[in-house]
Amino acid sequence: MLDKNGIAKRIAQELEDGWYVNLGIGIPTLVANYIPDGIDVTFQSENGLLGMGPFPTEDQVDADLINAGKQTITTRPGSVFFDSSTSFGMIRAGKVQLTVLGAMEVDQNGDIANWKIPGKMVKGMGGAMDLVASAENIIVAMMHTNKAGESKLLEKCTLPLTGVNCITKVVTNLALLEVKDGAFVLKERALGVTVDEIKEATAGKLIIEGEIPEMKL
Amino acid sequence: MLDKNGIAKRIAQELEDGWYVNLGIGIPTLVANYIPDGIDVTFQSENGLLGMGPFPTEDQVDADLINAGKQTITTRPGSVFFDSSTSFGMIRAGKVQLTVLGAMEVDQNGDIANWKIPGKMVKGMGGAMDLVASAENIIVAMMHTNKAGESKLLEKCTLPLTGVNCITKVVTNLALLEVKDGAFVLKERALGVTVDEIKEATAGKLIIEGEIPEMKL
Amino acid sequence: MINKVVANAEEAIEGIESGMTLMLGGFGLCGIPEKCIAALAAKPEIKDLTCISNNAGVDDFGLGFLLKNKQIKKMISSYVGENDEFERQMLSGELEVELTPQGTLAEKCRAGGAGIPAFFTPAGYGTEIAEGKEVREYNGKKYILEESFVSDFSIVKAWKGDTKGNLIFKATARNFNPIMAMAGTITIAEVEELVEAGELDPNEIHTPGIFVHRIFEGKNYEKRIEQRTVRG
Amino acid sequence: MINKVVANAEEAIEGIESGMTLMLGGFGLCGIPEKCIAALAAKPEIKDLTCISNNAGVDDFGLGFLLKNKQIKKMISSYVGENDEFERQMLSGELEVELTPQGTLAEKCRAGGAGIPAFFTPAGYGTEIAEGKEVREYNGKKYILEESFVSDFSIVKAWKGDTKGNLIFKATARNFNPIMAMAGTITIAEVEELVEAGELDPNEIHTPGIFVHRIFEGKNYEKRIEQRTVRG
Repeated sequence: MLDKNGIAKRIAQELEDGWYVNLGIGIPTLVANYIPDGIDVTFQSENGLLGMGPFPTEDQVDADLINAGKQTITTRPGSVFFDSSTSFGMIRAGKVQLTVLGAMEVDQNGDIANWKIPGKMVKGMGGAMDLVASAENIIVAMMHTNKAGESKLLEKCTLPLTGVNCITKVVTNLALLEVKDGAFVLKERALGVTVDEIKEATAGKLIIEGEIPEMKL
Repeated sequence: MLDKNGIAKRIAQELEDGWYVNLGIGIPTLVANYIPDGIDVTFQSENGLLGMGPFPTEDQVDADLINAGKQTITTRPGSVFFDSSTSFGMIRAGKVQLTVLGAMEVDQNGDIANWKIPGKMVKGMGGAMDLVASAENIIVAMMHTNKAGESKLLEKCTLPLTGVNCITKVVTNLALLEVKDGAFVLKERALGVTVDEIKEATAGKLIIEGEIPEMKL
Repeated sequence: MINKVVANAEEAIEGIESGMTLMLGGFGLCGIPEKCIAALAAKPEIKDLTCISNNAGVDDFGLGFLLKNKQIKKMISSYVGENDEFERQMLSGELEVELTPQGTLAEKCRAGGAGIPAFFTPAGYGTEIAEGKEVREYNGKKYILEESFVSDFSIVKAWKGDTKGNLIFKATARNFNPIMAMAGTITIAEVEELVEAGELDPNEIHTPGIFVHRIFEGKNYEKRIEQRTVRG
Repeated sequence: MINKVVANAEEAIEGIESGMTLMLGGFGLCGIPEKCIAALAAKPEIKDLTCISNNAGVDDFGLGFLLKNKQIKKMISSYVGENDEFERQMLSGELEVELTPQGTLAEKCRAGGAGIPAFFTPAGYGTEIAEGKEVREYNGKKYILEESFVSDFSIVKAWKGDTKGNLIFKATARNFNPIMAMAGTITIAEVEELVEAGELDPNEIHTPGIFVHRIFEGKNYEKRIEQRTVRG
């Protein structure tokens, strides 16, 4: 079973040299801590920055330099600032190679729900709807089940959708799955997790072909 | 009767302090030479400049600094460069207060034709269609008649249109006319030109109300 | 000669009336026009405002001041957390909220400021955002038709500006400011440093002065940080 | 590690094939990618190109080289004068020409590069440009629906660039370059000065490097002037 850092670490293995990547708030943010050696990845922050660096030291803090989570940050050499329409221009045009997002639910058709729970205070979708409607490569990082122990990998999302047919992969505390042809295809098990446990925790259609290897972190 | 400089001079009297102005190629360009004292006008060049100045001296010539007529130019203090989409953004959004254009024909509905003669080599509309479709205040600067002596102020344009219902004023070698409610309204006569001469040279509906004053240049 | 320079925020906001639509730049509290917001809060008789702003401030800063005064009738935003008074007014029905995907919000401002009344975007297709909107397919992908925004007043904050209204923004404080500046019937810019025309490099200006109608230098910017995050 | 820097124009244009759609920056001869155009002209086997460019060069410079070689099947431009060979090929039917209002051309590139497949614009309403296009009224004004452009390769010219592909343009040589850079499936940038990542101020960059896939420094730019106009 993986913790949040483990999920981030596994997703980081998907990164390829030269990619531009947008990381959502929560677990996705942690991915930046595990970039494999020898590859160069540029992080996009949709509030108007390419080339996001780590958090600042006390004396580097600049109120005019924040990420999409409104946290103070720094830049890396070769970074660039731009306005919000240019930022979402590059997102919509598919220039960002990978988007990593959290989710409340995903389903076997690649639909995702992560912005609204009816009856609860709705804070808004921020840039999530633009990101999921635009990116060709979207990985969801989340726990396999919710606090009540119910599966978050469904046949059909029950919550209001953020986007449709858009999720390509899901990495949870239990497994790595691809979303393909109306099903979750199990690709890897987390350390010490059995296929039966994953079956148990997955409500949507699950495809298990051959031996499922354990993740290497 | 006015020459080209006279037409430009009369149009320059229409300028108001603080206006942004786009001048087309030909007679309109001359308007920049007659800005009334005490007012500040900023010229927009649709290839990406606000704050166009006069032609350069030999040693100021810069291949990277041209106007929409592809002539080398200079800038004034407070000028700014931008890309072509921003340039036409400000034009379409109506931020340019006055556009001055040449024309082959205009008609009493405010339609204008100035880009194409069937059967002749067509060079293109450049930015003219965007300008006439966008500006709220468009003055046409042209000769009242063509080389064959035929009126260029028509009931209906015969040449392919550049834009419809868009011309607000016409200044010719003979007169200043407003285009209003489907007619040319005669406002001023050029020096030494009679109302009858203007009537004679105007094919479209012409409205003459009261005494028509002579232009003051 | 026409002078775009005004003395202060009070003078800059003259003409803003109840019922108007305002655009306000900023992302979270970064790059917000804090002087003009304070000046508006000092005139609680200006009410029923529709505010287009990516966020709605916090309880005791930014648009939170206007919310506390109940000067805002409707917010058009992409994300509105971090504000208890906002939540209270929204749940009680006092405040109307129109949530818009962030990229669509940005494009609606940019399009409005570029004379484009409507455009197709993929964001929100298949979701409740698309309800009642026209759907069209291009190259096998579905898009929805969105209409653009213009404001009665756009209020932006820049780092440097000149007397012609040209603006330069700093770092991520740029965000929505340039595109909202484009979309204002009247655009007000407050800047940290106001210089004479000619002192800014024409190649380095982010917002051409043609989009800016009033400008002033604000003093003592607080620039509050919402999530001060540092490493050890 | 991935390296966007290529040695020269020959290397930069690798992969451009007959039948492709290219965008080429520049206004007249100002800001055109003269090195890449020369490299393309040196490969006359690349034919049937569709070129999106505001203008079509002159007889002996810029796109005129490709026209002379009959490498261009179709031009999409707003203004195509100043070129005898162009006129000859167009009148004889060898060359197809699609004339587009300049602002619409610019917006089609910008929209394509921003993932917006179509938009409404007033330019050309009531003219032959609007024939067959959808008309819609917004706020009492008529607009036509235009579809955006993307290219197989966009070729742009900048003043300065860095190894990450970030670009800065000079004066009015900016023109169509930044928006065409956005709309390229592959975008090639030739620059007068190439520096290391980190040497350009991130606040002063016009084109973010994400839009640029290949970059090189060109030597000895001719920068021909079309209308050298001086005052006494």
